[in-house]
Amino acid sequence: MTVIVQAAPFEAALLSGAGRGLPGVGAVVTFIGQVRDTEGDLERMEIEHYPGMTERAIEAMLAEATTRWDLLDGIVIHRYGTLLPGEAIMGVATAAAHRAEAFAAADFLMDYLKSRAPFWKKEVRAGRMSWVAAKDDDETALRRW
Amino acid sequence: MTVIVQAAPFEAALLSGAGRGLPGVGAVVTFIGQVRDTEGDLERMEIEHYPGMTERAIEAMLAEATTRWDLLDGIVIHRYGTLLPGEAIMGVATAAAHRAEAFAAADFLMDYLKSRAPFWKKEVRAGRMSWVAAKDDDETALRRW
Amino acid sequence: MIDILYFAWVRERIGLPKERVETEARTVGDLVAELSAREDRYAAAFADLDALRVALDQELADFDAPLAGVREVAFFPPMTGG
Amino acid sequence: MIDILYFAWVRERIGLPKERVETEARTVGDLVAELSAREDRYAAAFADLDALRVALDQELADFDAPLAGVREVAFFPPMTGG
Repeated sequence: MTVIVQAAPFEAALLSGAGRGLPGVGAVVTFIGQVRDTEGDLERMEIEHYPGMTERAIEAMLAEATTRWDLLDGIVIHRYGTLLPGEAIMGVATAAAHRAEAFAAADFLMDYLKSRAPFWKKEVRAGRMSWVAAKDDDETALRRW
Repeated sequence: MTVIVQAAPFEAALLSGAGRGLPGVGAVVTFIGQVRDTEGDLERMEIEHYPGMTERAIEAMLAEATTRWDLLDGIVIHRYGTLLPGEAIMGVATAAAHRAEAFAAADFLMDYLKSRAPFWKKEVRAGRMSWVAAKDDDETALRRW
Repeated sequence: MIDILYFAWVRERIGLPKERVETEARTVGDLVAELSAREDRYAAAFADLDALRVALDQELADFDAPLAGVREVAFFPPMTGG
Repeated sequence: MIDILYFAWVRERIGLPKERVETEARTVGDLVAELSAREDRYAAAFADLDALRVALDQELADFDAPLAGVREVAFFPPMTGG
């Protein structure tokens, strides 16, 4: 299991390497979330986090996912700092014997990262900054698990 | 949209590049299925396919997924021929504005690839060959969609 | 003339991957009956139609589908891709 | 002595990321009341507790949680990771 919290960009290859060399792995799912510019006016995104708590929170999620879905490997990478449109914000990878487990665990991790990992996003559009509001949906999503 | 059917191994980077450069992409999901050797006696897997129909069937699935989940990009790679334990058999990538769409489309494509793409797997264990039987579950899974 | 393709254990049981046949069969079912009557290996391969799938011109079809205009018929077991 | 950390707009509203305070507050709620009484910027930041979350020693907690033994309290809006 690997947790990486960094300002620098990351390589997608880091995620697809999940479970490499483990003979029981039949399925590897990766997810990458990236900065969208739907309105065409997004200059950048600034992500703040809570060093220390971030790593602890993500490690706890990964441990929970590992137990619930028998993960053979799991990776979470999340960036902070300044990100430009098109850049990858974060990534998750899960490796399991079967597809259903790998998919469910990745989905679970994403739901938890959205509203239980201490990151806060701010968008800068046309020079104006605004904090991204949490969605009620994000909280509702946790009840699935 | 990209469909690749080949005997040669493929790079995971091919999948994670889905949707690259498209400003509307917020989520990229990839799935890689690989040869498992649970019993420790699998020598190799031999995959047969129906050239022509394979590509048509996969293109139809991708077109369906694209419409249903507003995919911005989709990639399916499937190998045939001889594969050794640990080798990647196939991969799927989906790129969409949001996470839920990318996950659902990848899941859908996997379900359809399992029982609607003309591939047949044969396992060679201790020198003995046997065709992998389709699971009733695979057929049931299609009813989800 | 129609091309008939066999895959996986159907191919192995019949002993060839492809053949071209002259047939008057109106449906897939008729064609199966015609082939089964030919030789034991065909009868063995087609013994349990529930264990078989058929594609007409590379599209999945039913065993009661008509063969009019069809150029390529393929018989195979349930697919195991993914 | 307790360390108090502020993040995102809570940090911006209060105007600092971290401070160390001497407090007798028994619960998070007591601490919030104490800080809010200090200055308007605190009162403004803590005006709507539904819009806030609190972590005690880096674990999410409730506003009625006791502070006994806690070394680090953090206040922030709902998280927007992922």
